[in-house]
Amino acid sequence: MVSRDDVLAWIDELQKVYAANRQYLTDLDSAIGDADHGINMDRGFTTAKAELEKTPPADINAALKTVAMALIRTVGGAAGPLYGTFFMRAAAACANKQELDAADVVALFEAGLAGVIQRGKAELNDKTMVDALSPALEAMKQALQNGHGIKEMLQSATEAAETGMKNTIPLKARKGRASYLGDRSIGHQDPGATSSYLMIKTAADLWS
Amino acid sequence: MVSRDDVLAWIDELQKVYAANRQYLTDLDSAIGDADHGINMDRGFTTAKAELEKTPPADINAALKTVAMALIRTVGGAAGPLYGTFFMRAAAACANKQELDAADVVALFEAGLAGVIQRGKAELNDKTMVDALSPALEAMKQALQNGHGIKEMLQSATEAAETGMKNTIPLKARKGRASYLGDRSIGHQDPGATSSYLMIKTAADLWS
Amino acid sequence: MKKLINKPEDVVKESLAGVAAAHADLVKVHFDPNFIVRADAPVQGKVGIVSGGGSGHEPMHGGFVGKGMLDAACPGDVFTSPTPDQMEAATKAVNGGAGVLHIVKNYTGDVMNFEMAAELCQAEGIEVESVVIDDDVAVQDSLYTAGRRGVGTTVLAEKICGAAAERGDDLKTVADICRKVNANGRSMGMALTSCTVPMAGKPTFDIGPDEMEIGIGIHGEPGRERMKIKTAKEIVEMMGEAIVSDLPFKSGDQVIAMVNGMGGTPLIELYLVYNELNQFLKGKGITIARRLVGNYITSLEMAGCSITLLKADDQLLELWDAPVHTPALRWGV
Amino acid sequence: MKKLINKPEDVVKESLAGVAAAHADLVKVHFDPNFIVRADAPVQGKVGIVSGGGSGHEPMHGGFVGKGMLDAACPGDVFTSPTPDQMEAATKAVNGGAGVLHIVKNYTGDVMNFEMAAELCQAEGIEVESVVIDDDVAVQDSLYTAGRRGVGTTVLAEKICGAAAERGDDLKTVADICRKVNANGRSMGMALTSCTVPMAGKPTFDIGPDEMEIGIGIHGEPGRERMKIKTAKEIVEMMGEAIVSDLPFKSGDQVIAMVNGMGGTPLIELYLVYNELNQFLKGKGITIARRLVGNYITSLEMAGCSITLLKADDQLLELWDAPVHTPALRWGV
Ligand SMILES: Nc1ncnc2c1ncn2[C@@H]1O[C@H](COP(=O)(O)OP(=O)(O)O)[C@@H](O)[C@H]1O
Ligand SMILES: Nc1ncnc2c1ncn2[C@@H]1O[C@H](COP(=O)(O)OP(=O)(O)O)[C@@H](O)[C@H]1O
Ligand SMILES: [Mg+2]
Ligand SMILES: [Mg+2]
Ligand SMILES: [Mg+2]
Ligand SMILES: [Mg+2]
Repeated sequence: MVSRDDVLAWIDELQKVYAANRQYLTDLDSAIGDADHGINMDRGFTTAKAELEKTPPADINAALKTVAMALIRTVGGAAGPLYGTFFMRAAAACANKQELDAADVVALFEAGLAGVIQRGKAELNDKTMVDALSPALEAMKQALQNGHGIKEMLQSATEAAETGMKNTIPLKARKGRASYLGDRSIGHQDPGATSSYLMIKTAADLWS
Repeated sequence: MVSRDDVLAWIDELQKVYAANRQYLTDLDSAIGDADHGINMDRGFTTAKAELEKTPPADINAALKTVAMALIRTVGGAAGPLYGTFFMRAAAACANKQELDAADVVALFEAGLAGVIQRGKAELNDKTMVDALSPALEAMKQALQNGHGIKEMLQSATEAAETGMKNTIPLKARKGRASYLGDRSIGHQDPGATSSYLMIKTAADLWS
Repeated sequence: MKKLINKPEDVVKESLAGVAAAHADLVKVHFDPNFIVRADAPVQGKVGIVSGGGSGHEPMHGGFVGKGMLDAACPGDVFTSPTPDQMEAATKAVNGGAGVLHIVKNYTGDVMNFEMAAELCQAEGIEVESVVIDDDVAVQDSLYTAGRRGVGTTVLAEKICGAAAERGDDLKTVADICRKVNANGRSMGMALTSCTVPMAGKPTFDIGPDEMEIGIGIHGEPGRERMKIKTAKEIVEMMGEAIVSDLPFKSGDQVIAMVNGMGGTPLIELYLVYNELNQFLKGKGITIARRLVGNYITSLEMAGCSITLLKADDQLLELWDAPVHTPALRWGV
Repeated sequence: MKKLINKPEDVVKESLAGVAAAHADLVKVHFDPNFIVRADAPVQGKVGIVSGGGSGHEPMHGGFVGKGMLDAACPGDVFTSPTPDQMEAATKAVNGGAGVLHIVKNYTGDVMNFEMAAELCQAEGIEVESVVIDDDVAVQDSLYTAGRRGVGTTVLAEKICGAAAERGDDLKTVADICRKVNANGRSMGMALTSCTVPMAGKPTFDIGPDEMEIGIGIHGEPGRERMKIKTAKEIVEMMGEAIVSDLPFKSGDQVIAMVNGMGGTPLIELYLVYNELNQFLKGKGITIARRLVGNYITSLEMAGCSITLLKADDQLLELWDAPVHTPALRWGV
C-alpha cells in the first residue's frame, strides 16, 4: 500500500532526481528544444517540495494538488501545464483515499496520463512524454491483471517507460518545440519522455 | 611664371598623387582619426579634376574656385572645409591674374593658409595641416626675399613642409578628431599635414 | 556573454522595474506573479485584452500595454512561457465585466499555459476567449504537428483588437477580428547572428561569418535554410516570395507591412530593407497602405529582420488608425 | 561584415529611399544634395531648424524631422559630416522668413561645414544662427582643444527648440533656448562591442570578450578607459557620477533623462539600465521628471548605452511636453 508519507517520499526523491539530472535533461533539450527542460523540472520540484514542507498536506489528494499547483506556477513552458495537469488529475483520482492499493496506483497514473493527453493532444510516437507514460500505464494494467503487487507492477512499468523513452530516438517530433526541427529531430532522445521515465522509476524504487 | 595650364596640371597631378596615396593617408588617419583622410582627398580631387574637364575655366581664379567648390561639396569632414577654404582664398588672391610670378605664388599660399587658420583656428604645433603649411609659407617668403625663382622657392617650401610634417609625430593633437585621443595621439604623423606636404611638393615638381 | 545586466536570474524582474519607473503614467507593473496592466485597469464595460509570452522580445508585449492596445501583458522568463497564475491574475485585473480576450502565440508552452489560465478564469465566472496566432510561413503547417509559430502578426493583432475593444466591440466581435487578422497575416524572419539567453550565457546557435539563417524563429530556433549571406534585395525577394505566395497576396491587395528588427540590427538597415520591400511589392501590384519600421518583436540582441504583411480592408485600416497610447506605439493621442 | 545591405556605397541613399517611402506623410527626402525636410516646409513665419551629421546614428537626425522638432536634417555618409551644399539647400528649403537655426554637434568637421553653409546662406540674405552642442563629459574640455563632443543632449535640444519654434519664438529666442539646453545637458556613453562602418568592412576597434569601453564616442572613438565588464549597477554609477558631478546636478534638481541604446543593445537591457539610473538619482535627491528609453542616437550596431541628463525648469518641461510628430518621436498629436 502507498501511504501519504510514501507519496511525500516520492516527491522528495523526485526533487533529488531532477536536481541530479538537471544537466542531463537540459542537454537532451538543447539538442531538439530550447535547453531548459532540466532547469524547469528542477525548479518545479524544488518548489513543490518546499511547499509541501511549508504546509504539510492532510492526505494524498492534498499532497498531489500542492505538487500540481507548484508545477503549474513555476515550471512554465510545455512541461509545466503537462505535468501540472498530470498531478491535478492524479490528485482527483485519489480523492478521499488514505492509502492506495495497486489498483489505485494504476488509477492515479491513468488519470494523470489522460490529463497529459487531453492537454497536449499528443499521440503515441509523436516523440513526447506520452511515449514513456503510455507504455508504462499499459504495463501496469497488465501487471495488475496478472495479480502482481505494487512493487513488481511499477518495475515492469519502469522497464516499459525506459523502452518507450529509448524508442523516441529514431522518431521525428510532431508535437512541441522539437517539431519545428522536422527531420533534424530524428536521432535524439526526447527530454520529456526521459523525465517521465525518471518519475516512474523513482516510484518503483520507493513504493511497495 | 605659373600659367592657367600650370595650375590645371597641378590639379591633374594632385588627383594622381592623392589616388596613389589614398591608402597611405587613410592608414595615417586610422591611427589617430577615423580612417578616411585618403578616401576623402581622393574623392575630392577626382571630382575637382572632372569638373575642370567638364567646364574648362577661363583663368586661374576660375580654376581654383572650381577646385574649392568641388572640395567643399564632396570632401566633407574636416579636410573639406579646410582645403575648400584654402582654394577659395587662393582663388581670390589670383583674381584677374593671367600668370603668377614668384610673389603671386607666395600670395596664393599666404591667402590659402590664412583661410585654413581662420576656418580651423589651429595654431602651430596643434598637430594639423597648419604644421606643414605654415613653415612652407615661411620658407617661401624667405626664398622670395633672397631673390630665388619659383622653382627654388617651392623646393625650400617642400623641404620645410616635410620637416613640419615629420615634426607632428611627437606632438599631442589639440585640434580635430585626433585631439580626443589625448596622449594616445603622440607618436603618429598627422594625415592632414601629410596631404599638405604632398600638395606643395607636387607644385614644386611642376612649377618653375 | 556581454550584457548590460546585473545577475542573469534578475534580468526580467529588474527590467520590469525599469518599465514601472519609466511609464508610471501608462502602466502598472505587478510582481509575483509578474504582469503589466494599463494604469486605468480594469476599464468597466470594455473587453479586456491580455497577451504574454517569454521575455526577450521587447517591446512586445509589455510595450504594447495601454489605451487602444493591450490591457495586460504577462512576461515569462527569457524565451519561456509565462505561467497560468500570471495570466489568471492579469485576466482578473483587467476584467471590466465584458470578458477577456487572450492573444496567444502558437508555441506549445504558451498555448497550454494560456489554456489552463482560461480554464481557471472561466471556473471563476470570467468569460474568456482565446485566439492563437500562427503566422510564420517558415514553418510547414500541418494538423498533425504543433503548427506554425506565432510571430509578427501578433503585434498587428494586438493593435487592431485593442482598437476594437476600445470602441466598445463585444468579446465575440473582438475575437473574430483577431481571427481575421491571423487569417490574413503572414510573416517570415531571418538572422545574421545568434542571440544569447542570459541564463544560458552562450549564443543559442553558431553561425559562420558569411552565413545567415532564413526562416528563423524568435527564440533562435533554426529556420528553413542556412545559406551564404546575400544582398538585402535578394533576402527581401526570398522572404517576400514565401510570404506573398502563402496567403496568397494578390495584385490589387492593400497591406499593412512591418519591417521588424530582431534587436541587433540598426535602423539604417531596416529602412533599407523597407525600401526593398516597397519595390518588391510594387512589382507585384501590392500596395503598402500602412507600415511599421523598427524593433517590435525581437530576439534579444539578434541581428536580422522579419517581414510581416497583413492583407487589410477598410475595417482593419480604420482600427489600425485608431488612437493608441502605449510605451512603444503611440499615435492619435 | 554582416549587414542587411546591398553595396556599402549605396547604404545611405537606399536607406533614405526607405525613409521617403515609409514616411511620405511626414517628410520629403531630397537627393543630390541629400536632405530630409518636413512635408510642409517651409512653414511661413516660423523659425526653421536644421541639423545634420554623419549617418549611422539613426533615428537621429532624419527620424526627428517633423512638426514640433526639426524642419530639416542633412545626412552625411556614415560617420562623415555632411557638406555645406546639403546644409545650404536644406536651409533654403525650410526658410519661412523668420531665419534658421543650425544645431551642430561639436566635431571639427561638422562645425566647419555648418559654418561654411551658414556663410553661404547669410551671403544670400538668410538669417542663420548656429548652436554647437558639446555635452560629452567623457572628453576633457579645454579652450585649446576641439572641446567636448556633441552627443545625447542634441536629441533633447532638437525636441525643445522644435517646440519653441513651433509656438512662434523668434530666432534669437530659439537659439538662446538651445544654448540653455546645451549648458544644462550632460552625457556619457559606453560600449560592449564595436560597430562596423559599411565602407570599412571591419570593426572600428577590437575589444575583448570580457571588456568594455567607458566614455566612448558615437563613432567608435576610444573613450576614457578600457576595463573589464562590470554589472549594470556599477556601470550606471560610474557614468552617473561623471555626469552628475560635472554640471553639477544637485539634490532637488529635476531632470529629463535619456537612457539611449547604441544600436545593438536590446530594450530589455535598456529598461534595466533605466531602473539602475532611477535608483542612482534617487540616492542623490535628483528627480527624473521626463524620460526617454530606447535607441535615439546610435552608432550603427554597436552594443552599449549612453546616459543623458538635462537639468530642466518649467520652461524646458513645457517645451518638452509640447506636441511632436516625427518618424521617431511622437506625442500630443
Ligand atoms: N503536446 C505535447 N504533449 C505531450 N508532451 C509534450 C507536448 N509538447 C511537448 N511535450 C514534452 O515537453 C518536453 C519539453 O518540455 P520543456 O523543455 O520543459 O518545455 P518547452 O519546450 O516549452 O521548453 C518535450 O520533450 C516533450 O516530451
Ligand atoms: N581645426 C583644424 N585646423 C586645421 N587642420 C585640421 C583641423 N582639424 C583637423 N585638421 C586636419 O584635418 C585632418 C583630418 O582630415 P579628415 O580625416 O579628412 O577629416 P575628419 O577628421 O573629419 O575625418 C587632420 O589630420 C588635420 O590635419
Ligand atoms: Mg525546453
Ligand atoms: Mg578622418
Ligand atoms: Mg571623417
Ligand atoms: Mg522552454
